[in-house]
Amino acid sequence: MDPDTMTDAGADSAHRAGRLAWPAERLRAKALEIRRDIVTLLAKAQSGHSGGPLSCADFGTALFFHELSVDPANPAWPERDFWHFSIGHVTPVIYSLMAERGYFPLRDLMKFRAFDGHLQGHPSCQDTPGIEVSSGSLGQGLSVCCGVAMAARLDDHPRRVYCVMGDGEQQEGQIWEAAMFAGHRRLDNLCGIVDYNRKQIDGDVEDICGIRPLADKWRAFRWNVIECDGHDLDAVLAAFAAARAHRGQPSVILAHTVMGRGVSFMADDYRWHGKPPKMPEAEQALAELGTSYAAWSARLLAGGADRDAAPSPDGVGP
Amino acid sequence: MDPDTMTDAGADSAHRAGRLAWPAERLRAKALEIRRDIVTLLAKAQSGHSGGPLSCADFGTALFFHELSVDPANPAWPERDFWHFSIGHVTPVIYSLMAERGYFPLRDLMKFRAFDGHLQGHPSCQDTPGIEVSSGSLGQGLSVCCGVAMAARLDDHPRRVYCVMGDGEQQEGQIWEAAMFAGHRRLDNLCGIVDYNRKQIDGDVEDICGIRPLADKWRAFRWNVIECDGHDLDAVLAAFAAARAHRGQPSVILAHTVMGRGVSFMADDYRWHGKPPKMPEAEQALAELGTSYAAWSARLLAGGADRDAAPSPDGVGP
Amino acid sequence: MSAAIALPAKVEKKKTREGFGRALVALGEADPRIVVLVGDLVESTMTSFFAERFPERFIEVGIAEQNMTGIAAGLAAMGKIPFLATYGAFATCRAADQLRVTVAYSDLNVKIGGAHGGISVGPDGATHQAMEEISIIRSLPNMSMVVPCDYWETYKATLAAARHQGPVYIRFGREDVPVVTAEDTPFTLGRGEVFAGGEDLTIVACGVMVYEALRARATLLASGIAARVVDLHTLKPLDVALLERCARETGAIVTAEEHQVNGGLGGAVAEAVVRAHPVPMEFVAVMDRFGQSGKPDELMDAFGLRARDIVVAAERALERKRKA
Amino acid sequence: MSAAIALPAKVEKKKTREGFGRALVALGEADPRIVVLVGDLVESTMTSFFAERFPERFIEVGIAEQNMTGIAAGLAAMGKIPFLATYGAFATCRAADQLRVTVAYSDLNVKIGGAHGGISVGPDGATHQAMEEISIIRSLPNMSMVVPCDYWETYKATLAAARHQGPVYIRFGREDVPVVTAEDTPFTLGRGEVFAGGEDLTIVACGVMVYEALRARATLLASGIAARVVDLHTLKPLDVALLERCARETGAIVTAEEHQVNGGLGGAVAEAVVRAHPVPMEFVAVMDRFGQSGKPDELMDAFGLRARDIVVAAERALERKRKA
Ligand SMILES: Cc1ncc(C[n+]2csc(CCOP(=O)(O)OP(=O)(O)O)c2C)c(N)n1
Ligand SMILES: Cc1ncc(C[n+]2csc(CCOP(=O)(O)OP(=O)(O)O)c2C)c(N)n1
Ligand SMILES: [Mg+2]
Ligand SMILES: [Mg+2]
Repeated sequence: MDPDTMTDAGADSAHRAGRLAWPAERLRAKALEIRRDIVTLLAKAQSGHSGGPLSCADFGTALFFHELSVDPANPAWPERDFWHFSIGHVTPVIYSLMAERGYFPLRDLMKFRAFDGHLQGHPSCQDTPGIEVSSGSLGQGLSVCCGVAMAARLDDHPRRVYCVMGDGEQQEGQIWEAAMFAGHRRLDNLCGIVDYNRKQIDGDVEDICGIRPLADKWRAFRWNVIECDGHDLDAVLAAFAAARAHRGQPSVILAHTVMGRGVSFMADDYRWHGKPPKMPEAEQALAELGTSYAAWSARLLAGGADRDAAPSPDGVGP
Repeated sequence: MDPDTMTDAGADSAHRAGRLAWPAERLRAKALEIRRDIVTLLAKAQSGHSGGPLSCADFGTALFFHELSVDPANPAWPERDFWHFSIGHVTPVIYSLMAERGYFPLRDLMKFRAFDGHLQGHPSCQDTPGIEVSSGSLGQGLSVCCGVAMAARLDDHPRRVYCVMGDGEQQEGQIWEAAMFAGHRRLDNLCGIVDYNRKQIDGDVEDICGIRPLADKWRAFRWNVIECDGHDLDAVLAAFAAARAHRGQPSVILAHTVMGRGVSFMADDYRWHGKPPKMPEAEQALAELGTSYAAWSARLLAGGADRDAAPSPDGVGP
Repeated sequence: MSAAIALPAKVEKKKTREGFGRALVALGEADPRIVVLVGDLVESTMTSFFAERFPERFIEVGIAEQNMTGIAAGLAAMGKIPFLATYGAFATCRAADQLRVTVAYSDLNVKIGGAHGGISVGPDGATHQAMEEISIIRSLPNMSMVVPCDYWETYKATLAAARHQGPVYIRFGREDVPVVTAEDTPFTLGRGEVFAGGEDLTIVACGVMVYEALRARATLLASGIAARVVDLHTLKPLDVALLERCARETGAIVTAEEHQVNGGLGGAVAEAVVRAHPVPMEFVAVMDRFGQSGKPDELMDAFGLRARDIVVAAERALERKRKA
Repeated sequence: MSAAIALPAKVEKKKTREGFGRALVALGEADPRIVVLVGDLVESTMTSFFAERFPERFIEVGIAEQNMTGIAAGLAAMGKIPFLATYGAFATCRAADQLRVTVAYSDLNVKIGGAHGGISVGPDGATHQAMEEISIIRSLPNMSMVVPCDYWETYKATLAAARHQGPVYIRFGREDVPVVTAEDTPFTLGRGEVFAGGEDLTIVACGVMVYEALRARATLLASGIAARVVDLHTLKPLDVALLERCARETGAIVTAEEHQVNGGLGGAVAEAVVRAHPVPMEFVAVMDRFGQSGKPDELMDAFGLRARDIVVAAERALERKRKA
């Protein structure tokens, strides 16, 4: 990878630090763009996951464009919040969020999973600036986030830590090891988000190995549980605010979502967990999302970082 | 190992099948002998765990001498119930229960952990007749028991499956994978027993990584939870009966116990988790238990199987 | 004894994992003890055939590989013959302790199908490209391990695994790979097969690299070099006698595997060779680095896992043999 | 360059894990980034010294090795230098996937102390006698691995691990073992040390087997055989140059390790030797079987891990060297 490519975003935009704190309305518009990115990059790569990325798109946008304090031009900014997707397979939404937020140029999205790109099928911190820890084997991320939260506590640092998990992923025992640890240590700088889309590779989560009652589980592991509609951005913002305000326990947001949300023929269908749309399907999806492959891939290839994302200099909002 | 040694018990006793269903009073007397065995074999080996075996002694006796349908002379008896200690380190109580029940001669207990014995430090199914699956790495046993329970279901077999776990062991994520699976599959032929002695190697479970509220956890994983005083044999028998009667869910018995129970200077002290009593300590312990090392080791070395254990031929009690 | 395998004129390609999936159905029909478990990867592991045919003996465990391994052990303890399937990375690494203590130490009759072995997995990238299975499984006593080279060999390895008493690991890849063996090519668990004769050096390969080895042999033959090609499908137990014979008779060995170089096929062969008859060896393997995303072909090229890489290694080995 | 190590007249014995525990305290004093994690095994891993001295930088995780490994990764991602400790069986097998994906693939600065390596663990038996760590860790890219031979070497390896950027695994045993090195014996991560000269053959050993190798050398010397003894404390990266030199100069190699024979020290050396300069090798190791309960001495005898076993292997290797 050419390190110069990586810092384009920083080069042509003001130094961006801190939280954007965008209002819900603006987030909605951005989430639509994220969905267009996802479909476009998947159609280009002809490989990768559609369903989970689309269910994460709304709360993911809220996370990146409202909640997180980060500096995409300087991913190692010491004051940053820490975010991590334990579900590494949702790279389409992760990379879209990162590019739209300014971690790297939008055009890089068109090299998703390509041999000559830097966007691996699953997140790799050795390849992509801004990814801090690699993932792709399910169930490991919450432990990593516990470690980051412990480091913040050791350093008396105000960093907040966000961990996105899947609902199928809740079947991995390591999640419950980490949950027990975080509950025991009262890591209130830690916030989990479950993409509760009720689907996994082989079908319905409740058919395969039911995780219900999920809220009771987290409560029994001593977490503060917040449930919300993961596509309702007002609700998501309220959930983040509630998590931030809660003291003495880690919080988990059970974000009720729909797999494949935003594309009619993908919605709520587990068969879209792990495959990309073929080109005609992508065209239909992009039409539903108000654009076309030609138009949107041109936007991406045009490349630069998204100027809208520039915060006011004090880093607390647009 | 000489296979002949292994079948002594069978040779000099009637073919024993089925449940003993001893009453509580008789179990109390046997539990005292189990404790004497434990202290004696540990003193002889000068290696091994004292605390957990003593906390398991009472419910363990109820399990082996009341609840389980087994045929120690024929460990592979197709009609048997399946029992498994996921906490492999409590071999002193496992082997005592086995020997007293007739799986192998009592004298073998005096070769605990010895190079020329068949009683490994942790249970080994390749070495000890009656051990069905090896253990010693914590957290793995409940999964094994799920497999056994599934096999029974596939075969429409009335076998019941009992899995003894530790409370510190509840920190292992694999336990919760298995718990989720069993709850999902409604494995009501499965009964877990947690030796809830509130201690693990490094101290109090609640200090190290708290597992409370444990009953809520199991309930949230869709199990029927039964709590009892794990040293009160009437209560333990009632718990087993309740578990047997419960339909549509697996049951877990949270057996509240005291680590090291029965020996004054070991009781409730985590430092006795993993060490054997030195000889003077063993003498004191055995005095408290109403015998002496000389007397009890002589009983063990005298060797044969325990004749009291012979059930009536119909296998439903003495 | 061994069937000579010629490079097929027209290459038919098929997935090795399909051989696994088909064999499971055949096994299921013949033996009611066969049970199949999967960790939320029915299609990828091609256990779907079995699932459709024998839904009552198919257990979907969900995303919990440790638990799946333990459940399989429990089933085996009760006389079932469980085959579990997931990606190789998770079958080995995620459940290594369960394999060690519950399965291998207990010597239970558990069969493990590890899918997506090797870098040819392609765009999913490093986390999903299993390349440590041989090192891990070989280190566990009581385990057997097969890395079949094509559809038919996988099919036969799966049947053989069911016949064998004890734990067996079978590794298969993701992509279509050339079918080099036929339905009646001999297969015996624990024995390597000489697929093509030659006295100048031996190429010992497993998995998809067997086809590359046969291609390399053709190239070498054109420059007058006669390479013997051994399909060493069974990594454990190792066919030490065959390896010794090859070392003695050809005096140089090249190993070829889609696996980490440390402790893989090359390592296994090296251990045998230095004990029996030391000869120069060269290794074609993944050189102690993680994989990455890309098309399978791009990756096989970039990571040096092609017939031409075997040819270069063979020339180096021959050069060393001459000098020695 | 290498210090000559003589067999001590009076053998002082000390636990290698004590070297780990002491070094952690020294590191903790010098560097506030050092954090220590343990999985309910404070005394066994001798992290108790650190826990007492720096309770605020000591994290008791409980019985959850996967989680502990992930937490260490998170700490490392934030610039801490975490050392985690548990038994080697669980540090490797129970957390292999976490080591692979979260630690090694991310190349995070996590240090792993694996206690109770080898059969000399004694009465606890097979499950607690870790004997697969070398095979597993060597297969993971980016990892470094040290198997120190005594107290001082463990101490130095622990300091060196902290200085090295990237994941490092250190293996130590349970028992007191002879102290053969001194405080000032050179130690460089990645380099083997020639502890004793000789031209007839080389004994390459690690861990407690270094002492046995020195004893074997003395026995061999009495029959006029000059064996070189190499302390190959670092298994990864491997000191290939030194091994090549030994192969060339002595023409025969015996490896000695308290580890499974498949993919261990012997395997690593064999891989290097067949690539550089093939010579006859003999392996003193655990022959692909699980351990068992017994006294450490009984087990070392029964499993053939004694100086006398090295002597026999050396004689076999010499015989083969002569015939070759
Ligand atoms: C340890 C592990 N096991 C299996 C997989 C294969 N896998 C990738 S995604 C997935 C399903 C995840 O389900 P969920 O968390 O609900 O995500 P969603 O399908 O909703 O995107 C599986 C089984 C994996 N990546 N890691
Ligand atoms: C996977 C694993 N990690 C660590 C150990 C070491 N170990 C043996 S017993 C034990 C404590 C178990 O605590 P608990 O379940 O409460 O049993 P108790 O101490 O009450 O007997 C530990 C950590 C182990 N055997 N397996
Ligand atoms: Mg889902
Ligand atoms: Mg306890």
